[in-house]
Amino acid sequence: MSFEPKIVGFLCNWCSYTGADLAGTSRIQYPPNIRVIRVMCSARIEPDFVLRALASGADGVLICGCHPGDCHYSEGNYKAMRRYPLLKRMLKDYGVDNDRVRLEWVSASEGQRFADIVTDMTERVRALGPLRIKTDLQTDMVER
Amino acid sequence: MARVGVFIGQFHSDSRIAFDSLASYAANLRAVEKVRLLGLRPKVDVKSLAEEIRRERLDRIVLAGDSPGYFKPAFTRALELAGGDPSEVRLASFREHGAGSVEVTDRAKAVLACAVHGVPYPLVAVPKPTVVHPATLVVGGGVAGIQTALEIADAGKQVYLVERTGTIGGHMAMFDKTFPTLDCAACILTPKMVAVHDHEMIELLTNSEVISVSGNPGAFKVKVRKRARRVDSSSCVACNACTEICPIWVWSEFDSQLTHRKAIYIPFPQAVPNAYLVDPEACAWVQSGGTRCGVCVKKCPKECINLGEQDQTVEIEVGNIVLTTGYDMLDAAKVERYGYGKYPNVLTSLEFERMTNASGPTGGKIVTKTKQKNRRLKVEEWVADPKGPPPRSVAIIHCVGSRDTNYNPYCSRVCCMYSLKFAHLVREKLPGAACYEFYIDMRAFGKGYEEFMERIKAEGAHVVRGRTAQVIEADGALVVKGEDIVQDRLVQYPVDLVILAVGLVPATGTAELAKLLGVPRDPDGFFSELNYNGDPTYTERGGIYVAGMCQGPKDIPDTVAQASAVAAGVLRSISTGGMGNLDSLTLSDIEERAAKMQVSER
Amino acid sequence: MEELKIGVFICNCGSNIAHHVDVDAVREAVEAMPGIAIARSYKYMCSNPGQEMIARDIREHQLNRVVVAACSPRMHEKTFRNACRNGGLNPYLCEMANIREQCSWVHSDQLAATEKAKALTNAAINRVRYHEPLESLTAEMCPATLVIGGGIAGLTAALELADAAHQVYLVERTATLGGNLARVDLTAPHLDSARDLLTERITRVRANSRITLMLNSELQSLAGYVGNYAAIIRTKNGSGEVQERKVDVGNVVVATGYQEFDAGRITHYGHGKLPNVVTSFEFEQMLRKGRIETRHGKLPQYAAIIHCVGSRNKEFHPYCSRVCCMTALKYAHELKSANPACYVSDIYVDMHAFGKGHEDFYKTTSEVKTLFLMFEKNERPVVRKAGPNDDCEMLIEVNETLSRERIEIPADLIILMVGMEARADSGEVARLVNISQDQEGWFMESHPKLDPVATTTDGIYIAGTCAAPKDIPDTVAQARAAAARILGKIAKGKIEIDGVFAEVNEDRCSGCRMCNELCPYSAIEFNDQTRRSHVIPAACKACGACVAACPSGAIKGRHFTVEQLHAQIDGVLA
Amino acid sequence: MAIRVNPKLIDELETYGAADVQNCYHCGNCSATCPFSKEPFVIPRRSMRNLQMGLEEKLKGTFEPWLCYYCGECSQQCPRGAEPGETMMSLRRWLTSRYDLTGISRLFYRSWKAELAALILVSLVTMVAFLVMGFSLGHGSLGVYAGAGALFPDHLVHILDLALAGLLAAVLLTNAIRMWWLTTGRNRNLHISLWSYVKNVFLLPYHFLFQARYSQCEKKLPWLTHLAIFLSWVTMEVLVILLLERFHSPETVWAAHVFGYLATIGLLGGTIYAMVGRVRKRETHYKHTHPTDWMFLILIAGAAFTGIVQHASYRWLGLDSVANIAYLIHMMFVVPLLAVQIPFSKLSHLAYRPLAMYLATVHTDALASQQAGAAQTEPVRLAA
Repeated sequence: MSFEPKIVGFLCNWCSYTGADLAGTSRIQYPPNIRVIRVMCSARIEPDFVLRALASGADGVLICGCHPGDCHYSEGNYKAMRRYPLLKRMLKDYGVDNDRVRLEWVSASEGQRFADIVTDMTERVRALGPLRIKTDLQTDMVER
Repeated sequence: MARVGVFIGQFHSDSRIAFDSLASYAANLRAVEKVRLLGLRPKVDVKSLAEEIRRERLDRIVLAGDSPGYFKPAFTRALELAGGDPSEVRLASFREHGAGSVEVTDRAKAVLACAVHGVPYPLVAVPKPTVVHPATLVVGGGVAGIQTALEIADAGKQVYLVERTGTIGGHMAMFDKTFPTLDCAACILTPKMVAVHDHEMIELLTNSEVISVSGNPGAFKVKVRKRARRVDSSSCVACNACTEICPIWVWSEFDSQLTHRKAIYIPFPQAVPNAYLVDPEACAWVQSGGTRCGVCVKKCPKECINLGEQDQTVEIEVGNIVLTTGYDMLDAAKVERYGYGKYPNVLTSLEFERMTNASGPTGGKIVTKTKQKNRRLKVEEWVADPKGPPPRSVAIIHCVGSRDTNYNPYCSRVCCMYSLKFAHLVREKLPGAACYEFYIDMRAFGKGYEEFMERIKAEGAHVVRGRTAQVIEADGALVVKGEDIVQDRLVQYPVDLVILAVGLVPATGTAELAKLLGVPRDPDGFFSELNYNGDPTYTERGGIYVAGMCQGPKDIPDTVAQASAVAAGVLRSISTGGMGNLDSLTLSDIEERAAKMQVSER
Repeated sequence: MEELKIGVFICNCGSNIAHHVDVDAVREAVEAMPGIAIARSYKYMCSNPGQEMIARDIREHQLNRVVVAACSPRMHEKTFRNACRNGGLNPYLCEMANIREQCSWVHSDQLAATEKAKALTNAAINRVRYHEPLESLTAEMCPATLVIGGGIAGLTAALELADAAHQVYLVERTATLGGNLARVDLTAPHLDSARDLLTERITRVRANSRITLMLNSELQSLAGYVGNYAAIIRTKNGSGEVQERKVDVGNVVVATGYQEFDAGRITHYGHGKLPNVVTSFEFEQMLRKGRIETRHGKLPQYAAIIHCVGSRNKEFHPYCSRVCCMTALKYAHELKSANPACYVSDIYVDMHAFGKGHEDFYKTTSEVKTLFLMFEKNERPVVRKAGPNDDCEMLIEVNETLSRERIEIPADLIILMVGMEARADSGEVARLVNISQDQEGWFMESHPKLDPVATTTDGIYIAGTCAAPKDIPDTVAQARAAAARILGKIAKGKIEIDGVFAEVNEDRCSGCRMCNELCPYSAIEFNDQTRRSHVIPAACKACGACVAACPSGAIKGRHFTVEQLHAQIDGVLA
Repeated sequence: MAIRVNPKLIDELETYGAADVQNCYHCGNCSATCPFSKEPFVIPRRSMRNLQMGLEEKLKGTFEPWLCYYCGECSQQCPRGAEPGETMMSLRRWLTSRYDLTGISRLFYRSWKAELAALILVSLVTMVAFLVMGFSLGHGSLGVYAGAGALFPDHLVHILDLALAGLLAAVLLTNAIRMWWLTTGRNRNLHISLWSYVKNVFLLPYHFLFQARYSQCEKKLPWLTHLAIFLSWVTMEVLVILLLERFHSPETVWAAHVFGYLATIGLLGGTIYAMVGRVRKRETHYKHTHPTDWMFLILIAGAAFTGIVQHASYRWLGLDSVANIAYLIHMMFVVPLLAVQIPFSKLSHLAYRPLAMYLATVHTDALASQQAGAAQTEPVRLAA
């Protein structure tokens, strides 16, 4: 049986989560590997959540927010946009492949786009195989 | 003062308007120089008309009649040719303002007077505001009644919701999925039903009917007959003990006669109030005056069954009455050529809705009816058995009894979309089955409807333009015969199941209720709104509103919008006084106001 | 931490969930977990018996946490929070797992869908362990309302509210009221006067003291939250200079209407090139002026009406614009009335005569001998100039479906039934009032059936054609529906706000003030004495940006705390 | 190549009786219900569509209206009251006027006053001709009915009958040939073998005599009344035109008279039944009556009645002069009936109906063989 990656998706409530729901009402099928966690805004996602997910067994993390300018809180997605490159550079040092963590903008009416992103990301992470460096990530976690 | 010419013409041959008395009334209005009767569908010669206007030096033309709009372009052109201002052609439409018959000639005169003064009739025809009792009566517990009741109650005003059957929810509760988003009807409706049940400002009167209304707008006294439920709904927890023991089987109305229910029954598990009730016509105890059966009384663990309970009459005082009585389906057997009633596997759309419903008689499985011996009633009957054979091919026929001068001349507006939904359900639940859909015009006009239609066609349903002429039985299978207009050939498809999208008619009892309340109805039997464009949810009778299907066929989003719109009128009338009856205004009132009224057009 | 008693309720949602997710397997998997007091499944959790089951279980099993695995929280989170409240449990101790829109509806493989449902439910259980009881806030509800758009929808909503003795600010961008309806002469199907309808509404609006009318004005900005919005309106007065005015309102009704499809975009209709090809609005002009003739004054002997210009096709707009069919039938009658000798052809795709009295109107149009020609929606007709020996100005060539012939229709005057599309600037309006748009640019309602006039943002309502194409009666009904919701809220006087705002933990805060500028709603103020930052509950919109950014982790995002999210991450990967 | 739409045709057809065809919104109900509607001739919707759109060439090219025997099933079921049955009836009248090259038929259908005037004119001319022939040429006297010195000697009348019959046959034949040319001859896409023409020739007499197709209708009574009128008319024609002398000679055996009596009863009974039906307007096919239908019925009834009066007064009562006058009036009914009705009006259907059935079979064979040959034929395109 081929490797089934586990992908954690952080979706903002107003745009991407609604888009994912729209994919549901339109019955657009996409791979079940993604498991969604709802936050109020993409600005709420701390880099630490991504590390936590990767440490707890996720093979990939997808962060979704509203298209720039559409954010329900007007500038939340800009903050996520600023934190993301720093996170990606740090992850490279831990040997986490570039395709494993992605930031995408999905609006409330883009059900099809959400499904395509999930399908594409699942294929890429499946190609990369399981993430083996879970253990050392655990110890470096800053306990709060 | 403008010199006015009044031309009175008639478009519909069946309108009974007192034209000559109107002509004489118009003649002695001060500003009117010329009055001419044009008769039925006159062929107006624009040149001679322009000549007449120039000769009479007319500045303003008033076109009066049942639907004067049909003649307006010709008169506008004539006035323009005569050098006048083309915007000075005014309409006095009697049909639009409910003055289409002899009995209301005074109102026709009022409408004419307003047009002569260049003032819209609704602007002046505003009855004196009346003090309005804060309570509201909502007649009909479907989605429209529920929505209106919640909107009014949420604003802190008392609502009495009267529902004729044992539960609220109406027809929408019977559906499984709703177009175009295919989300489940229960997920939308049941939470609202719970909200009605828990709401302290809503008094729910199920199994009840309005029997008399007196008083005037803003202060109605309504008598409501609460038919005995014979089960105490506050203590009953719907544990089903009584229904198992009850020996009487009758066809279940809620399941559109697909299965049976007992004499003591609950329409559907999620009913509100969530309690059982006794069907007096079926119950042996009630019919025999208490001498036979009554086994359920002992069986009930909480002793909430009292078969001897008598009907009560309750009198309530309300300021406004909202009519949300919904619809019924035309008797499909009337359209004999489709064989409903003759062939068991010809179903109406409501029966198919129940069949596809997950909590319905077949648990959502689409099956053909099979002949089975009913042990209880010792008779052979056709039953939709969940384990029965699924159909290999299904035909859905649109416009059964709709858009047809022999039955309902009007379009029932929702059948195209729910038929597409059926085609989707058939393709989804029976992947191998072929599905044929016969339509005349595919009316997918709402938000997301066209895209929904394209999706269904892409899923492989054969959508045939051309209404089926007849359904006949040939060697065991039903055969639908029709003409495929687009392919320009006759078609005959053997099918195992035929679904008739039967036309909609006003709910039974609408006629009596209309007479009771004095609310006029249109030729098709639906309640007439005060004004087609301006006030679709008001009626001529002050303090009486209409919403949803009872005013004309419409889908759920439009029904919910109308239901909320009614709540606006009710809440406003409670806070600042409501509208009296339109005919409480005298002709002279209107004439004075029209003369003095300053209008602004931009 | 008190002893956890979690109740898990899994919904079948009829067959919507049960069709692909094995609900019993999920229930059994959940039952064995620590802290689970009761795990049940039922056909419709959101129904009366479903909600009563939750309330009864809370009382009987003294549950202190509830997880409902059913549809999306955006649909019924409020419903299940109420159920918990009825059972005596703080509503914020309830968490939903979305195993319908994001599981059973999108994964057809039953095994995978069930596994995912278990994971999502497990995540919700993990998360709910860390939930804390919260109290929602109440805020005053300002009775004034801002109505954007002076068309029939805006006028009706404004009147409905003003007649109920509430202040209304009616903002209209142009100098006149009436919107698109002001350009129409008669309405279908009864050919009543559109002008009388507008005159009545405009006269009543101008005469109503409670309506502050602001013409040549636009909404500049909108701040605050439901019940407490501060709107800045910019007005250009006669001499061109601009004034700004701040108004305080409780709710906003967006009624900005639509714009007509530019017929020039379909080249082979020749609009703009051939003189006698006019759009429906241009024809309305001709009707009002009484000059129903070709450009060089000839009475048209042949007239043709083409439907679905810009609507119902892949290139331009896939949706149906809903009102043009009946308008076309109206034009057929008006052409015949102005010039009885005129032969009218009506070239359509499907005749959408669905409303009250529409089918009769369609029949009377047939009776006056209008020739109805049908074409396939993606094979549009082509218009070209007629030859010298033709007795007409133009010829329309099309594959006619009802006779399967390629025909050529004579026409001296062609009327294009242009469809409706979202206004070009609807994007700005959406951003200003914080509502979302669908692919075609129409404003999105929160739910077409549950709530057709409300939007995802509390206190912002949409009415009329700005949400989707619709005719006058439906527009008026929606305008009044929006007014009804607002009247309902005003009557209650107070508004309940979710208690999920952020909170600064004083002893961890280092006073770095980083969060102060970060907050888009400046809801965090700095206390100079205690050198600590402090969140203003009413102003905080709970976006959580500050919580994530605080270097010392001193800000707690209530209901979205770090512990809750960490637990949810672990749960979803278990 | 696009065909030009002509919205004016529908106005013209209104004078032929198609008053409601514009109400049809093409639901296909009528074509599916019609018992005779079978591929490749799907009636009545296709013809109605061509009429609505004014495709005159295509309409002239179809003989589908002749395949409809007006059982009225479609008109009853039509949801829009577009009267498909009556439209097909009007199309038959229109086609009759199209097949007639002289244009007289078109004149008659468009204004019934013209046809009435023509009828009266012809009957007056006949009267004058007979009187002149009778008195001056033949020196007959009013008192003598048969034999020598008869006002209207048999042999003269016989010659006149034969001449008239020959002339009418010629006119009818040219119209029939034109009908063949319009529907089949000019259609290059259709290759009909000579053999299939010959093979099916038997259909002409078969349908002419028994109206076989009419009998397939569900309700048999309309077919039977039509058959009664038709057979009586044929027998009368045979007796009067072919066997005139023998029929009129005194010693003709009573058997001939029995036929005569039966034919008269058939004619009188049938026409009266039809006229009563058209007055009461209960059956759908009697709901709409075009003036030409009235004239047609009145002429036949008149001819039959005066025939009996002439026969009775001569045979039974022996009043020769009354017989002569009755005979004259009889001729004033019969000659216009034949001279006007056959070539230019309703009676010409006696030729077109059987020809239509014949052509239908020939077309079907040709299409079937063509279909079998070619993979998929393009829909039938007519030459411009």
